[in-house]
Amino acid sequence: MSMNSPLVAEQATVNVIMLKVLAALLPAIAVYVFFFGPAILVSILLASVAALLTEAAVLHLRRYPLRVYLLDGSALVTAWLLALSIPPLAPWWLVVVGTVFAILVAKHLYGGLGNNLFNPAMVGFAALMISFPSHMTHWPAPDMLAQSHWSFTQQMDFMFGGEFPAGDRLDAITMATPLDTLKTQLHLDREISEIQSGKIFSILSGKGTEIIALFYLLGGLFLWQQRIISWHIPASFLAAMFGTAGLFYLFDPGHYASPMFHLFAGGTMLGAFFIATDYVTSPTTPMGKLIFGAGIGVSAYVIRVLGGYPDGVAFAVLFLNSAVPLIDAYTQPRVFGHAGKWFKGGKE
Amino acid sequence: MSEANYREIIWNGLWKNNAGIVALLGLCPLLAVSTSVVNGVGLGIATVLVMAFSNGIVSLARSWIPREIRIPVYILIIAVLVTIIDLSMNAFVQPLYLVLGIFVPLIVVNCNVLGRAEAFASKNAVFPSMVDGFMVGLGLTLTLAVLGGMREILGKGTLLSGIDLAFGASAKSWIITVIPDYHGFLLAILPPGAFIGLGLLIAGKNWLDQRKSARVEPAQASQAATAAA
Amino acid sequence: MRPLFPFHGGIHPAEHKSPSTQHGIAVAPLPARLVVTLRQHSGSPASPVVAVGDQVLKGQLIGAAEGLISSSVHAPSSGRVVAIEKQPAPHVSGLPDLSIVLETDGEERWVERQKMDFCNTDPALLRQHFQDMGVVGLGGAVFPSHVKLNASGLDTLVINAAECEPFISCDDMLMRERAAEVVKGISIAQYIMGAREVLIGIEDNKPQAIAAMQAACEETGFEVVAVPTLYPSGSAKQLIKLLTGKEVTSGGHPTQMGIQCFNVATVYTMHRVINHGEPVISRLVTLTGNMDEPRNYEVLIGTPIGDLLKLARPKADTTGYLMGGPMMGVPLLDLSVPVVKATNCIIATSQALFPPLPRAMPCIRCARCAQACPAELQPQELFWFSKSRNFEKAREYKLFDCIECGCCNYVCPSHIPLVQFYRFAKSEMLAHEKDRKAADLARERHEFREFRQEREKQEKAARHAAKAAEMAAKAAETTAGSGESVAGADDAAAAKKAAIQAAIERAKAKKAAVKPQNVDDLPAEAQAKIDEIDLRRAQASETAGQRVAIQKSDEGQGA
Amino acid sequence: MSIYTRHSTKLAMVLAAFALVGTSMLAVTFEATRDNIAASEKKAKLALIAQILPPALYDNDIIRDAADLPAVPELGTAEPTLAYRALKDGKPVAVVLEAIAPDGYAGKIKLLIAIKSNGEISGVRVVTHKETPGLGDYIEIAKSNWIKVFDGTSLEKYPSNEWKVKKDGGQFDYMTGATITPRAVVKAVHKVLVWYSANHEKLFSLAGTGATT
Amino acid sequence: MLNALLVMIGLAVVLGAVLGFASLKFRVEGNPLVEKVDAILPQIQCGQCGYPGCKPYAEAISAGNSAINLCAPGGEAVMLRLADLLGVDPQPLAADAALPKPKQVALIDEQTCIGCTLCLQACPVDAIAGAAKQMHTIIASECTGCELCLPPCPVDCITMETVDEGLGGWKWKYPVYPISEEEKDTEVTS
Repeated sequence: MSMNSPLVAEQATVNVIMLKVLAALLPAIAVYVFFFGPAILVSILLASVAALLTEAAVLHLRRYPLRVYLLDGSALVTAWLLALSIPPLAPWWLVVVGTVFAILVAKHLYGGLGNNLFNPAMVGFAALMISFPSHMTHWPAPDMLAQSHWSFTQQMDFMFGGEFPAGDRLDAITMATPLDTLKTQLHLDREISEIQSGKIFSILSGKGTEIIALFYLLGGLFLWQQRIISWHIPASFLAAMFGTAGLFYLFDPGHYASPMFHLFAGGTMLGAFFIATDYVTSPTTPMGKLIFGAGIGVSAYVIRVLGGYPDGVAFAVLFLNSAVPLIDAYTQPRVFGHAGKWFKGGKE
Repeated sequence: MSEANYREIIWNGLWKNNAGIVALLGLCPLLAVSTSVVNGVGLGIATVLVMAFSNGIVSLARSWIPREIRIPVYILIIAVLVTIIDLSMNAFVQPLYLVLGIFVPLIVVNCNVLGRAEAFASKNAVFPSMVDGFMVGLGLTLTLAVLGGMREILGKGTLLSGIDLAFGASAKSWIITVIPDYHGFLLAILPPGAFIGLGLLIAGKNWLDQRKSARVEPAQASQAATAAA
Repeated sequence: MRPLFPFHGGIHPAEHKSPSTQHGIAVAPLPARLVVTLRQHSGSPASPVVAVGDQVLKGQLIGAAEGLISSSVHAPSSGRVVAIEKQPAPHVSGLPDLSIVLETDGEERWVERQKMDFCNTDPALLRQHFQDMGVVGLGGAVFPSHVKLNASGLDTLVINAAECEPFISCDDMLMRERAAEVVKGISIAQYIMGAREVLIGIEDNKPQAIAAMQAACEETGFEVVAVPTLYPSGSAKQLIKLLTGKEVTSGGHPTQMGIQCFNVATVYTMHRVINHGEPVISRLVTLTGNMDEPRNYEVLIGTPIGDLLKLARPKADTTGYLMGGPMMGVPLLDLSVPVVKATNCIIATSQALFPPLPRAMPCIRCARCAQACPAELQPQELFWFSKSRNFEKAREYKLFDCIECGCCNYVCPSHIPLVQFYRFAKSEMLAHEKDRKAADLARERHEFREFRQEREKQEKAARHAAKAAEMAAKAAETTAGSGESVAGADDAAAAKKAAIQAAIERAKAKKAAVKPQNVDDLPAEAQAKIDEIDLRRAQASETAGQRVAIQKSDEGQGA
Repeated sequence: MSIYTRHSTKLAMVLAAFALVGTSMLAVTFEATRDNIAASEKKAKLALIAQILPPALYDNDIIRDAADLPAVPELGTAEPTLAYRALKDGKPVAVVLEAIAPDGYAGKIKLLIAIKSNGEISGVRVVTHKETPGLGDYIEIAKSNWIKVFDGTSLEKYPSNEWKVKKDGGQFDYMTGATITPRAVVKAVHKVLVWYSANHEKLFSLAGTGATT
Repeated sequence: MLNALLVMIGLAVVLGAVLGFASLKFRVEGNPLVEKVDAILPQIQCGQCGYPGCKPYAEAISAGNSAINLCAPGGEAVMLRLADLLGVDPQPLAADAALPKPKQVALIDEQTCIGCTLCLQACPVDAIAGAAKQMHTIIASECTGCELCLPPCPVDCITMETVDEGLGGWKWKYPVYPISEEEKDTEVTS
């Protein structure tokens, strides 16, 4: 061991940070189970196992010490975020393929922990969304709205064997998400107010989903209080999305949903507090974080409203991920003892 | 030109300086067309023809081409060849022509073709130049075939799909279903799959090369040790 | 209450200061052997002015300052010089350094001490006196104080008594027990620099020192400011920011803003020098950590640390020793190294006090280091560039503004040895710089040589032509001797002559075998000659450069 | 003659020589392949039509007998298109129309629809579209047989309010999660049928263009 | 068809003429690459590469006339930087040149020196002071350690001394801390 100073340090470690992130997700997961049933727990478990196995295999190949790196918790965070982003009743292989892709391609092919340019969970999500779009749009209806109720065994039969209960069909338990509904109904020349009177909509966004979003928000505030994340990215993300949505809403409330709806619909809250704030794939400078968050907010809204997919958070995050080195380079803060703002290449 | 040199030309074209995974020139058709083996090989063969003949003609004409206008002349030669192949494909294998679509004319600006004309054909005799063009093109074709195969298996679970476009409806039975009841991993077929696949191919080649040199080095070291002893 | 201007970042490591402040300052006994390193300060080392075997008195000059950035060293006690040789030194490299070894006679006979009436002395003389008396910054950087004192009409004199590093308490004890003398030292510094305002910054975890200093400062107009306990508030730039709100410009000096900063122990030595005529031959050292009797001692410079440690009795489970604090200290690999002017604290380490750090992990870019950095750098970027040896980038991201305080290291959840990387990168860059300068010099000199040879060739050709014409004109008259009259004038001819001479010399040398010549040439004379030649070369090189430039511009127009 | 002129002239001549030879070669090839290309293009078009209208049903040169159709809002076309008229023994048996469904998920969907003279659909094919891969692209025959749901349907078979996907209470199947695309196609096909029933007389009275492309 | 032919030939004539003019008008003299190569070379001016100095070697490399592995004092580091600059494959150095030498300076034994000035003429950087029949001295700070002064000395009074830079020349080592076995491998090779 080197005796060179400094010899003292805080005992905080990477895995403590990761465990706190997981802990912050727990309340939202509990609410998720309350509204959509326990299938999500199976998804999370499946993703966790797949992530750890893939991680272990790659670590072994790269001759990393297994114990330290498996316990760092980063693979679990990726697995949980991915599982929470895909429909809970998705077939088992979908979860596994997405997780393996996330860990193998997005994380380790880029160099492993700390070196990946893109958020692994979102890369996994994007790969699934592009490859299996129909599976990725089968979202279950909240319990109170579903036409029929499947028992847990029936759900498992479906997840692992693709079998429906006799005489039932997928439509009976799934329905479009609020964002998807909004998008498809707008195609039918309906007004927002008319669409939002539909049974899936509630005060803020969708029934059930808005409560989950609220708990993501609370979990995020916990992380902020714990100094795991700074306020910059979530605040600028939400503000930018609110602002953009508000602008469109003011311009034409008949065809653009209210800004509050956008804040609580889809992946906004999960994205703002848990995904965009991923250390490795976000800028490190305060100004960079603000630009990054705002960029995601605006592009997520634009993709949502004008793009080909119902939600845009994942693609917006990936898009801005690619800009992180650039953002970091151009937002270097002033250094002690140097005059004025310092940007890259500026020779003062 | 000795035999050893031909061996070098062949080795260079097929492996050491493979156009697709080492030189990384002309990626546009490489990535866009390699969605299946048949597509990849189709464009590959067209490139082989263009490269062999363009190299041959450039070599033949090299003493008459002033340095200053060599690039326009090479491009002219390549463009003529490509257009001839484009028209012929349209006339005789139209279904394949429809699939390869705009990529055939793109061979004109494929840097590999111009690159070999400049780097090799302008300095060497006709026959070696043709061999070089042929081998570099073949190397590209191999890359396209392997990449196409990878993407096809992963994306569709089949091999040789679309072979009927080139050989008529009876060739449909040649299509191999590698994975039955496959859901289709669409990502592999779409452009990102091409980039990931190409990255894996490059990694694979580097790995093979490293393993080879790692095996050679200890052997040399032990030789030196025995010589010293 | 004076408003404070907090600096960015900073950390709160556990203090561990109380064990060593339980008892007052004790005087360490005289050791049998003293090892006085000639490199006690930053800058060039002192050169010895005594010879082996000399008897020296306590306080006698034994090493004289070499150049401006240098300082003198003195015999800490009376005795005999037994060796001038390389001895182990308390440096992180573990490399030995040139030192003077004294055998003490136990008599402590002082050299004649001269007190000074500083109020009636020219500050320039006082500064010179401080250099001769070996006054250097005792906070750790050991920068020669006379250089820092070279300013006048200062707005603010900051006295650094923050002592922010954990474990260390020597400044604390100095202020508790010798506050009045410290204040006298401050007055001297104030006088020399003409400071209008004096601020004494002390961290608020030293209430007794604050009280003692406040009492001593009454009626002096000096202000004692309690600053919040936050590492590294004892760093000069950070303390100046904290007290005055002004940032010392990167690469600049605080005096440019009318501020100067001295460590409290340094001003105390100024008092000893002026009012007692004593050079810097001792200092306070904290012995603490894993020891039975941690305490502060007044220790003679040169005392072997091994001897000193016996006083505080390290515990059996001690794993090692550290000179300085745990954040910036230097590990001691060899206990025979002596106390130097920079030695403020010796810490005995143990598993309990310094638990081994968790295994290092890859950087996850959490930027906690950036939040902790008092220099407002982006340590994660600097780490990345240093690790990949991308030194140009590291420079661009202001690596040289890093003060190596270790805050980034302290907060890093991946436990990466960040500071090590910065030290590595800095020393590589400085070495590169040195190599590059040497290469530039060599290139320049080579090019000039070629230019000179070319010129000589042309001149020779011109001369031959002229001579031929001359000879054609005056056919019979001049046959011999004319060449010499022309040649006497310029270099080229001298070179030719030298070549001829060389041939003659060679022949002589053969005859005389290898009988030495030129033995009566004195080194001093030779040196003077070399200097003269150098000067001529430099001038010639300059004119040559101009000539080349003119030539180039001519070519440019011609093309 | 300056060095510039001499040098430029030389290069210009060399380049022109190469251009002359190259262009001549191209001209020869073009002439040699012209007929073959035209034939294979016609073959391709016929093959496409054959998918939705069995060749046995007609005996005329359907490509030559195509009629120019101006832009028709009901067909969703904004440019003139061709209507291919199939005749057997000189009597109209069917017509092949180009139509555009404007409201696909990701823009316009171009369709080819064959309608027999009794108003019954012989077949529909999607020519081009930009629907999401894997989601809306099951309207392509290469991906799914879905498009064949229209075979044999007519205005008589389903009343107007049942020309919808099942989700909207109509007769047509769809894939869960992707309703916009089939909805657009069904709507477009229905509009074509309505327009055809009003205009089929006129269609056959239009002059043929004799176009081969 | 004739139109196509005429257009092509017309274009060819115009473009050919323009290129012919431009190739004469914008001909570039000199080579900025030489400066870059020269900046990498260590400027010892020892001539071990077979060229009379660093600059001539730089010119030869830039022109593609010389291998990049000839600089013995620069060793592998210089070769690798040259390979990087020129985009060519690294070439192994001769076995004896691969080992880096410690920094040396020449030292004249002033007792033996006869003042013949032969070493003055050999020194590529004018680092030897002295005149005929006078004792010569090496200006250590300017000596590059090229050893060119050794052969001409008739009395062999010049020796090479290794410079002990002591603490002044000490450098911090590259920090090694374990991340993985893989990283260790790459560290060793790089």
